[in-house]
Amino acid sequence: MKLSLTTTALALVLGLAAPALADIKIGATISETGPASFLGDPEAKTLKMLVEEINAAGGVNGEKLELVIYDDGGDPNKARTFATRLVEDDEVVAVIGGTTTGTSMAIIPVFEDAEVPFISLAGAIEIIDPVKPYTFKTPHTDRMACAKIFEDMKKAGISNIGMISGSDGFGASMHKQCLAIIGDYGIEVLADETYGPTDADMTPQLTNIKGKEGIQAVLNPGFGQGPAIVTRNYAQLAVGLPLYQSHGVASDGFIELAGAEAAEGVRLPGTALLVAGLLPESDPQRAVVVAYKEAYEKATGKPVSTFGGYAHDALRILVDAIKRAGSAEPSAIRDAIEGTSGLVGTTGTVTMSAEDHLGLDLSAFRMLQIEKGGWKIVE
Amino acid sequence: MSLLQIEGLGIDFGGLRAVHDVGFSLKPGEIVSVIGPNGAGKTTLFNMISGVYAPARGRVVLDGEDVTRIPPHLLARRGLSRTFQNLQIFQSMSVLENAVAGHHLHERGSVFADLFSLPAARRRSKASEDSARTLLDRVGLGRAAEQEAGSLSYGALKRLEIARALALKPRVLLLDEPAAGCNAVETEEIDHLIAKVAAEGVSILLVEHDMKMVMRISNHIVVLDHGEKIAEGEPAAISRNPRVIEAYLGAQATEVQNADG
Amino acid sequence: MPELLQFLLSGITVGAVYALVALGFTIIYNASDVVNFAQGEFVMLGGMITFFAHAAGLPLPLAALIAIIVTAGIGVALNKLAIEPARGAPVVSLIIITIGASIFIRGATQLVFDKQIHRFPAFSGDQPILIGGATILPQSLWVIAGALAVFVCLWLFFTRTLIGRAVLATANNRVAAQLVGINTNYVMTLSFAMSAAIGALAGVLVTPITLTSYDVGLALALKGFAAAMLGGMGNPKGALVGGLLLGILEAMTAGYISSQYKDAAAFVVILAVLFAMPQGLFGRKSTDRV
Amino acid sequence: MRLSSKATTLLILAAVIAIAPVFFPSSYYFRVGSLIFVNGLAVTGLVILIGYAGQISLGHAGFAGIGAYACALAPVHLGLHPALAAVLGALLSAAIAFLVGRPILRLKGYYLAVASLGFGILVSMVLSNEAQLTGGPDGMAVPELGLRAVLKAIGIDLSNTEFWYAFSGLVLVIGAWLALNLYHSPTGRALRALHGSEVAARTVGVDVAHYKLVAFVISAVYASVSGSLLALQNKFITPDVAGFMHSIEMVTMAVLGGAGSVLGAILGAAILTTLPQVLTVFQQYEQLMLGLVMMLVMIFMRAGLLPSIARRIRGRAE
Repeated sequence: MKLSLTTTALALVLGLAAPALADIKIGATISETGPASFLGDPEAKTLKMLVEEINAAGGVNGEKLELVIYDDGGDPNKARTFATRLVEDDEVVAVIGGTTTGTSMAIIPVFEDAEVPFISLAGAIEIIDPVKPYTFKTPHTDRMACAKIFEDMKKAGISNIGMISGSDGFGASMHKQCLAIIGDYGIEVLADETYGPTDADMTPQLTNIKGKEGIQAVLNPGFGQGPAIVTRNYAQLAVGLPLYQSHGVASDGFIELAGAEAAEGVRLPGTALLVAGLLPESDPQRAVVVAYKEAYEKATGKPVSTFGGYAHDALRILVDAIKRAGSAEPSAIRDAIEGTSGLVGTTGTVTMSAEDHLGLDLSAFRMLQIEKGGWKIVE
Repeated sequence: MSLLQIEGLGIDFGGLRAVHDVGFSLKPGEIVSVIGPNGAGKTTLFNMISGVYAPARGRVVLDGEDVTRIPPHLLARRGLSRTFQNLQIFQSMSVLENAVAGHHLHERGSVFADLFSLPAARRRSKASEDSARTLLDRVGLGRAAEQEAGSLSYGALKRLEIARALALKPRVLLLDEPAAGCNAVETEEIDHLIAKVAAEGVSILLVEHDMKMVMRISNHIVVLDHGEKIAEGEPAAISRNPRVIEAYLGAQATEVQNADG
Repeated sequence: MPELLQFLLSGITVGAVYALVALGFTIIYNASDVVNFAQGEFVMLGGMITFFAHAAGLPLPLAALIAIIVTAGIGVALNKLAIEPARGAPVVSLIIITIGASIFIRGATQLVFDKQIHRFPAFSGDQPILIGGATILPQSLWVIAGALAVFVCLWLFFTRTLIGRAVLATANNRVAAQLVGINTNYVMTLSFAMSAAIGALAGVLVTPITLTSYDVGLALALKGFAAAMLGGMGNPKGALVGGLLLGILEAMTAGYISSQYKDAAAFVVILAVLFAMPQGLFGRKSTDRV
Repeated sequence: MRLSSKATTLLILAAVIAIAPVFFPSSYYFRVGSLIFVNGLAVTGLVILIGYAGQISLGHAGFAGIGAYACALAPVHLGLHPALAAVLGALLSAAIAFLVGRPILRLKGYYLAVASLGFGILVSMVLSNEAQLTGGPDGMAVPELGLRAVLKAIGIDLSNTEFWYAFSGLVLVIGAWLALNLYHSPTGRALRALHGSEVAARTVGVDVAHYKLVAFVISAVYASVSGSLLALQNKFITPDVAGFMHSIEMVTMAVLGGAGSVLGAILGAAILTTLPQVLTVFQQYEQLMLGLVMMLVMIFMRAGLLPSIARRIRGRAE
């Protein structure tokens, strides 16, 4: 009984994974469901949409792209299995994915061992620092988001802040990164609070922050519904200090969830994608972000988010590398990715090197402020 | 010298006196029966003596030692064992395993030996299995040893419980309606079995509805009604006692109110 | 002192959310001894269906009504298709069946609707109400009132109505209940419909505060379950007190001790209470019958 | 027949583990296989707790978490070899299970469920909150076990996935052997007796509280070793390993396959581990189908897949 069941299962897996030979096969393991689905869902949709688009336009180097995409549900163990599957069974030439830092860190060894290039979509700096030969990533590091925020605070003369961070991977990671560099800006954290990813009310934590003498601003690293509730509670308590959110909530959905009134005046570091329409004609990113935004919103009927943009950039980098390499050999692709130069994506202009597998600088971030339910660039 | 002594035992359920001030004693090898109408508190009395319920009042003395409110597994070590009115068979085990399980106190040992199936553990298992087979033969279930316990008839299960209780090699054995659901032949077999066990020096406390059987094998009878002892004595005297007769005749009218004991 | 009051108000708000979920558990448990782990999905459905009906242009009250009716229907279907055929199964099987149902409902919701987070407007605006230096949102009052109303209705239902007593009788002894002429199948169906409706109502009330998405059910179910066990499963009073207690405990821990360990504090207290009172605060005492 | 059932089970298990690789088209299948064995080990522990002793735990992933993080932390902070770290984790799990088990196991049914659930949540909360030590929700790296290099030195050269397939398969067979020994031993009989009727078990002298605790501690060690294997194999670990969903997953595997039988529970682990891999083509419907499978099996095959099927086959034969 056991044997026949297992073989049936194997046959199923085998039959469905039969490779089509002439195509360039790329893989992805994304958290389409689970606690990070808020990030993973737009990423998966973007990849599927862009691959279709590229194939409709004739493919890459005359060959069609084939995308093998798995949903790891945000579980690092599952991600590891899918990574092994992509490399060993599907025999893809490159992989995009790892929606969260946890899943990315869990699968990096698989790609390094198999010598297959991997572009992560997660934030933590550990992914590319120290540099690993086959591992790249597209989003700014959390550390850069912190730096952007602290720069803005410093400009406004803020030196004492309160922090309220989500206890999920995103919030905890950014919290750690921010604390690591905060000293460089002469800023001090006087109150350091957290909340759970499914909490319904953060007024106790905010009350403590409000009650602390000397705090001039509040920073909230987090994603999902948490920051929206924080923002609403912030307004409810009339804290009255500047509120900084992270790039984790950089989407129109956030304003809707928090309510335009409560979100008024909130600042956060975002990518050009959010303010596509506000960019000057001369901005090099304008054409790219407007095109992606229009295509995505047409294809899915949902507003774009920063996270979909990460996937967009990863695929663009990969396709660009395959074109330049003129080959779909994993090692050739790896070398070409490392040689990426001046590629304009939604997060900024990417120029990689042997020492830098991210290729972005702080200028890629734009400090945004919410005004009357919309975004404004403050610079 | 009495082996088991019950003194002024009582318990209340939700303010109702279920059993009140019941006392009597058992000598080694003696068969004492507790009788009374449904709801008289017989099973409750058993549950208190065997440590399943903690009595509110009174004492249970086993071989000169106060064992009131001592949990059942410690009473088992002191040589007290019982069967149940509503069968408490280990359903997912075989008949043999049920009887072997009764040897727990003799076969228990180091968990490590059991995990690694060391010779010591196998020896212990083997010894209790041999003994269990003898006991099953004794209660007439020798041939059913490998069957699933759940597949036996009601009467056979009653005998299996007796075999399991005997496996402890008890000094005092409490039997709660051992002949219920048995046909005449089976009842007679149980009858003989009880007499033989008693003859080996085990004291037996019996709850039974089959009056013929009670009168035949008891040395001594205790009568309960509404949770209180109304009479006590030799079988012949009890059968003539007017209070007992009245309790039994009146029982039909009151039975409905006292749905359970 | 305003801090204490603020913590208290926060605790009561969150506690009322837990209490509403916990109350939903009690009816099904009373009728069938089943703890329905899909209860959180009813809350989620209440919020999601209301949002999408509202977004489609229906007025909020109508959207909420539709959500409650549809969810009640799903509750009935759950009973007919999954719980009734499994009657008599052991506790662990029932846990897995209802968790299976909750995964199923979540999977279906994500297909029918989407994976985004949603919110619809609060019933009476977002202007905070000031109480002695602390603030509370009008929607919190709606949630608290909802929890109290459901509690009172349930209490009246179980003590004053024939059908409510029939539910309790069914829980006590199914065969006896059948013998005295209670249609136990009908009682079960009704219990699931009511539990689902209460869950959906909870979803409608809390969504403006907690927001909703296809996967909020599990967390709500866990907290509601914990609250119900803290109070003593099956007792509406236990659900209400357990929920409020849990919420206040979390808020006080977050306020005075550590926001990191507020959930931990809640579970430590639950464990401590269960060790001292194995049936929860107001649970029925049970005696082994042999 | 009854006595040889232990040998039969072990033989079937060992044969499947040894022969299956012949049919593997790529080394990815070794990875899935080793995951089945790791899950199967934890689930075998639950067979002792749920199947033998009839107690529920919705928090056993907590012990898997302890075993996993022991392998990540002890080599770094105590300088222990990863293998010794796994042993330390198992001892620690046993000690914690012993302390926590006594009060928890006094509870019954749903109350036991919520208390064990609370315990599991506490463990995962500590693992994700103590970020300085554990790396927080993003997880931390785990050192190499090093056994593969030793094998290579003596001439057995296995790839990483092959090694973990063989190694966790071996551990699973040993785990199954111990569990089967226990089944037919005095301790196993005491556990099954208290499962069948607690009051009857007491009256034959079984110290019910003690034996429940024995089952709890043993199953905790199984879960801990399973967590250690997972951590050493993945060389990276996050608090998810201790999460509520992992606890539920473990119980579901055991009960789905048949909590009363070691082979059944391992079959359950095999099905639930491969299911997400098979369902990748119906990605959108994965949750839908998983929920459906859980409900259908529990409704129509209450004893679990393997025992129900075995009964049906036996019924036809007679």
